[in-house]
Amino acid sequence: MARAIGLITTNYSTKNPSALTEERPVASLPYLGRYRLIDFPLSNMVNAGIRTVGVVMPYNYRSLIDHVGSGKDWSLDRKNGGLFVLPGTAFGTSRTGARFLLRDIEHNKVFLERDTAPYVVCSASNIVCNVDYHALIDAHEASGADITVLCQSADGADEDITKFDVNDGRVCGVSHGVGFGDTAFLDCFVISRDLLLNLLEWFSAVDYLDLFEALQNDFQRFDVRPFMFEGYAAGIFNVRSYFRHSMDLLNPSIDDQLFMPGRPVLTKAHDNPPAKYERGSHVCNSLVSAGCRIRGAVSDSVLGRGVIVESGATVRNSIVMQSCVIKSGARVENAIVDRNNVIPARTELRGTPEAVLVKGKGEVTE
Amino acid sequence: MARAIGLITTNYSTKNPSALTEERPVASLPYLGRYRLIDFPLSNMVNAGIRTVGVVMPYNYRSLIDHVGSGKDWSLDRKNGGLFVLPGTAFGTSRTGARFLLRDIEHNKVFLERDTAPYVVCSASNIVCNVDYHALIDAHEASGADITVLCQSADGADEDITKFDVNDGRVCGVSHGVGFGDTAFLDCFVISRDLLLNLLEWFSAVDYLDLFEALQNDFQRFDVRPFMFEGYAAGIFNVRSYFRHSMDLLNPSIDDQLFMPGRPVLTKAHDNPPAKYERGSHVCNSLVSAGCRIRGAVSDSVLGRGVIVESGATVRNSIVMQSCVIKSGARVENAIVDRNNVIPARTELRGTPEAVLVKGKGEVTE
Amino acid sequence: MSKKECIAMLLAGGQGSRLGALTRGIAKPAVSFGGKYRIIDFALSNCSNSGIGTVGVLTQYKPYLLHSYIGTGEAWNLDERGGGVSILPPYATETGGSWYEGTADAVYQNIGYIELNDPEYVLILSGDQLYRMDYHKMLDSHIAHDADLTISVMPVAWEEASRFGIITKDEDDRVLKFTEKPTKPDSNLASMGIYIFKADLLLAALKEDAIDQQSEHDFGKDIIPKLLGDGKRLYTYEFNGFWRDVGTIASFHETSMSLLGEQPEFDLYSKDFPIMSNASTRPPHYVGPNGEVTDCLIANGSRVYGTVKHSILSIDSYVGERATVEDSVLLPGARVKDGAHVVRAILGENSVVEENVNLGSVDQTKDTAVIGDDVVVGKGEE
Amino acid sequence: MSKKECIAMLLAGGQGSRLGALTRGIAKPAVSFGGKYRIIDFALSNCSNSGIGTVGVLTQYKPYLLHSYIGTGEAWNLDERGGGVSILPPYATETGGSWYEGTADAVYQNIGYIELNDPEYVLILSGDQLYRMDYHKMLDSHIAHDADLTISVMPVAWEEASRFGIITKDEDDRVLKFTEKPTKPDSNLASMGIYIFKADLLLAALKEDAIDQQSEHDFGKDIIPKLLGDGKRLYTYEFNGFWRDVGTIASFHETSMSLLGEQPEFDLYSKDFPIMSNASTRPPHYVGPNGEVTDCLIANGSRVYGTVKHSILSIDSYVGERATVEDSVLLPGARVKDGAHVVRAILGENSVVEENVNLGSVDQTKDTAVIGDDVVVGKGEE
Repeated sequence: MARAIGLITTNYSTKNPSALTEERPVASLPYLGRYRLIDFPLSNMVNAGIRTVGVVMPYNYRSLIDHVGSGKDWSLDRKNGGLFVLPGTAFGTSRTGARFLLRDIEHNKVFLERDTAPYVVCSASNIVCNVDYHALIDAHEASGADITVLCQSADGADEDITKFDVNDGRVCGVSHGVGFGDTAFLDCFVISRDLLLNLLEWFSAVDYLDLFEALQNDFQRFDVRPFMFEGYAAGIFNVRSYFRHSMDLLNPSIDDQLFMPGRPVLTKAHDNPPAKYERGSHVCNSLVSAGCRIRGAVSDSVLGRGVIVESGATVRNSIVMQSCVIKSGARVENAIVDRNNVIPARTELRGTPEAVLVKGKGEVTE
Repeated sequence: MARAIGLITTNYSTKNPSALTEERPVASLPYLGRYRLIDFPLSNMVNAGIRTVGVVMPYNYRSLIDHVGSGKDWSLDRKNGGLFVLPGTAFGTSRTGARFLLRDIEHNKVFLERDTAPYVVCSASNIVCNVDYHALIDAHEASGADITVLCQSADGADEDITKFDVNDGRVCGVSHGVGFGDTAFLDCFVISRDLLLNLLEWFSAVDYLDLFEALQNDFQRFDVRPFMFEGYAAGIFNVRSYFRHSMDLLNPSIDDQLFMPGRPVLTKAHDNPPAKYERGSHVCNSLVSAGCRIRGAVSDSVLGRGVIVESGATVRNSIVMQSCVIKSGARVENAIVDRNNVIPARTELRGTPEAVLVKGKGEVTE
Repeated sequence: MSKKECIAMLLAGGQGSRLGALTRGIAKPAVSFGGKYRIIDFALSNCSNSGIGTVGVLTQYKPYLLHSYIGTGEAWNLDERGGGVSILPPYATETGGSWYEGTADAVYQNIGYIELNDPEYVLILSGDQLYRMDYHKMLDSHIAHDADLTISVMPVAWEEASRFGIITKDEDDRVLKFTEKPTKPDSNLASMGIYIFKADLLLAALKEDAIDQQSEHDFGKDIIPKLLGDGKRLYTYEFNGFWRDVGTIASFHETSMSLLGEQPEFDLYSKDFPIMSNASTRPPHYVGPNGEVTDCLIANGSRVYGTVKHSILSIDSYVGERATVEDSVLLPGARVKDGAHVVRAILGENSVVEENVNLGSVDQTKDTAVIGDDVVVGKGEE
Repeated sequence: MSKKECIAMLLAGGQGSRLGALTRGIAKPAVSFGGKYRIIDFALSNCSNSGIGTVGVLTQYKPYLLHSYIGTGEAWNLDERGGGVSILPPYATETGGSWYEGTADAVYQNIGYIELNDPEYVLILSGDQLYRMDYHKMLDSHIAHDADLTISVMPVAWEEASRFGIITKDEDDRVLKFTEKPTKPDSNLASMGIYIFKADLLLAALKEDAIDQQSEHDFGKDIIPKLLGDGKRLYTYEFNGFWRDVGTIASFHETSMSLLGEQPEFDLYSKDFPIMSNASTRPPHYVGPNGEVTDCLIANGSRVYGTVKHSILSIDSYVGERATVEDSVLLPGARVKDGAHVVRAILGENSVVEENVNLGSVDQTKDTAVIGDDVVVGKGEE
């Protein structure tokens, strides 16, 4: 009945780990106050009518499973289909580049075998975008390609993004790192379920490779075509790109490309009241999440759920995550403050715009 | 608000592994046609109004998470609380006796810390019984004990069951193996949440031990009391006890002790039609699950969901699990046939009542 | 099918008075059927299996059991955010409330629900029929014909035709004539009461019908003849599978029995198009040492110590030692005690046939025996 | 509390006609409040936080939004198997259907639902009041008094007393006298319309009331005086927190404003007793470079480019550049365009105030301005 099932991979480590990714996979990194990165591929799938989604789990799966839970918030707590938690292989954690590790997919082959949908949409979880997968699948069907890869013309150099060489509409090579104007892979593709199962068999001897590494010498044999996406897409690979792409969203016209009426970004629901601004607060050019209480000054920043900014406190050009308290007179500038931190009164936490300071998770106090 | 939260452990290996437990933890062993062992502690908790349950996962968590899924079938897919998947430690898999490994609980301390309920009901998942945990908690509250352990007077020798020495209503010692009339531990206890957290701290140096091993020399210090359960309880530790306690249920008066109106045993829902008996079938003293189609002869047996017994086939004194097909003229006797097996026409699969034959899982064919 | 391409309006308000004792406490679509199902399972499963994720269920008569049974719709995979099953009972507005007067009126009163969902097509269904149909195929046919209204039809025996709404069509399947219960039918194609409308046309037709003082506000009697008269594009979609309206005790019994046998007309075991239900959690059923079961359907939770032939035992049925049950349907929780004999009977939910009682008759000229829900039949009351 | 010790019957049928434009399309309990809530959230959260897991919601007036908003009850943790929220609209029986005529009649018509759940106690609630109450404590008091009926009361200002049902009690809290809207009150204890009954007594009283031709079938006017006259054990349970019936535009505005300030009377931020809601998934709100916000509540999805003071901006509100909003409530989706000025106003859902329009007046003697849902206010229409 359904046209496609979904497969999301999360079982790989970041090349440049930071305090933010010490205890969590990139997929469960908080983003824009109330989201986690996995919300984007998951919502894209659900918005395209995909009702069976497998998530390949990382070794440290706690934060991820805490977040996706029963799948209820994505309407994926279903009697048939729904969200499938797929154990990742231990091997995945040691690979940094491989977003579609063959061994991880092979290990969960039964998930693919059990279904009857013709296509599989596969996505990693560190590229933020709101894409109509219907259009991707339509293009795949229309072209008759073996694999259709979601791509974008690179708007600058990025060594962490996969580049496809394209000749006459077909992919003829793959390598790491893009420059301006290159065909950048958005770590998402569609393939027929049967072909994916066949590929797993053919490549079983090299299952320690990423699917596209394995395909490297087979682009003559397999018709791989790019599908160019024009909207906003942000790859999150390190603290620098995390910060930059969070701040992107202080531009409402970029917000409009991520958050649109017909394709909502779904996430875990919480019962936070609206944000409360007390007399004397001063807030500008900022995104403020539900449950915040603000008496101080906030500018050019993103505040997570339930952040308290006391009177006389200042937050500038920073990301402050869920449940932090910025005490009276404290100053946070050019910083990323992970959850549950209390910044004591009259203290300062300052990085520079070039070298943003990162403060790791605080202790749970509630 | 809630009086207790629940904690279920599954992260330990069986002392006598068999084909049945090769790919799955004991907690997800199919039982009585449509259940898995974890259904019993999970249902006991839900029936006692417990709405927050953590399940410590084993290393090979696939079958378990496939079964419990979103927790929906136990009304545990909740906005607040609900089912929490707690990663077990790698260490747990190497321990066979330790049902309440301190390290596993310590590793998931935050689950205990986040809640506000006064008590925690802990249960392992290899003892089948339908217990009113309300009564257990009431007894715990009334006696003022530090820990109340669910026990039963042993009806015979069993080397796998934990024995408590009891003096004047208080536990004064613990050891492995029970004889007739001993106080046998049903691997379930209630404790205050605060005390459990304190114990984790005190015993942090010996966290490779089971909680009760660690308590061994502290029964003077801690008031541990047994709560005697009078109903049916079946410990599943090996093929022998698995077979025996499955066959117990061919006695309807024992069924009545496991399945009662007010305390249903909840399990994953499936859309199997009623069992169909064709002309010529002959079935006696057997439990038959939904979706079975029977043309042959079945006696003294338990059939799982969707088993097909063709005409002229015979099943005697056996357990046949989900989706098996017993082909025309085949004969199955004194055997346990795991899921998805096809027993070819006119073949035999025979053990003896003393040495039951076990046939491991077949290939998924659907 | 995009999410709101087509929504379904499922008419489940009927009392089903011809089912007598079986509908004393519950609406007809909530009546138990086939061992573990309720009648409405079939329509809801069809919607789910056809990819129609938004279903309005129009209820009116004694709805508690139906409401709690349907619940969130999760049992049929119909619990989508922004879609799923909505129960649509009568409601009040500033000018007061009114009860549903006919099938068209029921839908008319819920125009607000249709507008809220803003579909292109609306599928009108009845909640009390047993069949398996892929509505998506019917929709494809509707779209291919660019039809205003597509009516699902099936050929019936000529001698039965005067009981139905009969359609005469041309070779392109366009409806030429529609006659409710014709005395002299000129076709044997019967309307199944399953319609797909263009949504805007339906809304216009309902609004027009609502102010028509002469109208009985019924799809078959009023809406269809009117549209046909207006020259709208009405097409048929022919269905050739199993289809039953279990509107009477006799048809309920006969249809139940048709599930039995080697090659039943209606196959409950099809995996491609499963019939889903909101089943209670009960253990596998038990057949005792002296039990004898042949040519039966037996649901979970049942216990059989006696002899059961050519019968359906629903969830939690009980047949005692030396008891016999033949050609009968035991609804959930029905109990036939030791030594009792039941033949050609329907036993209501939680009814009891006391020890050694004889109930029913093999005589086919007599009516099927029916025992209402919760009724106890003792000695001397047979 | 065991699961079915106590169930709640929540009266949510009211049209709320005194809320004028705000209830044109929806029932009063569905009206948006406090930025992200709807009025019924408060009663449902109270039930959930009090451990009452079975709630029947009696609806009647324009129920679509209310039904879809309540959904499965999961937003309030009220989606238990065998319990949870049940929507109870009017329904028909063999003898036809009838609409709810008074509060008591509404419950009377759903006696079947109460009997189905078979509780010891029944809590009667109204779906249009704002307060935070642990009903379990009220139940404890009810049980401790071995009361037949416990009425929740609160002291009101003496000059207000004649607007309420006023209770005179003895020192043991037993009710001596109950007078609906007395001209000369001899007590200032007002009934809050929250009752706990012994279930069997309630059922008997409702059945007796139903056949009483003189009765208006109202709890306050009929049931309570009758029980008091019959010498039943009626007790009071005193509540001293924040409680409001937002029945009029003035009280809706005033109560909204009371959520603001340093120490508001009603604290939305209490973690022990959270107010839950079925919120839509929207991103954090954005305050633009020239935005100025002080003394406000702002919900997700909003965008503020202008100045907002002492106001509530609900989900997806918009305030344009150079626009000002003061002492106002913007309901979900309301838009105040560039350069517009809004003061002392309530803007309905998805309403629009066009550029440079001035709306409302600071003059307290004038009524609060109200713009209905979806209404666009252009230049010259202020």
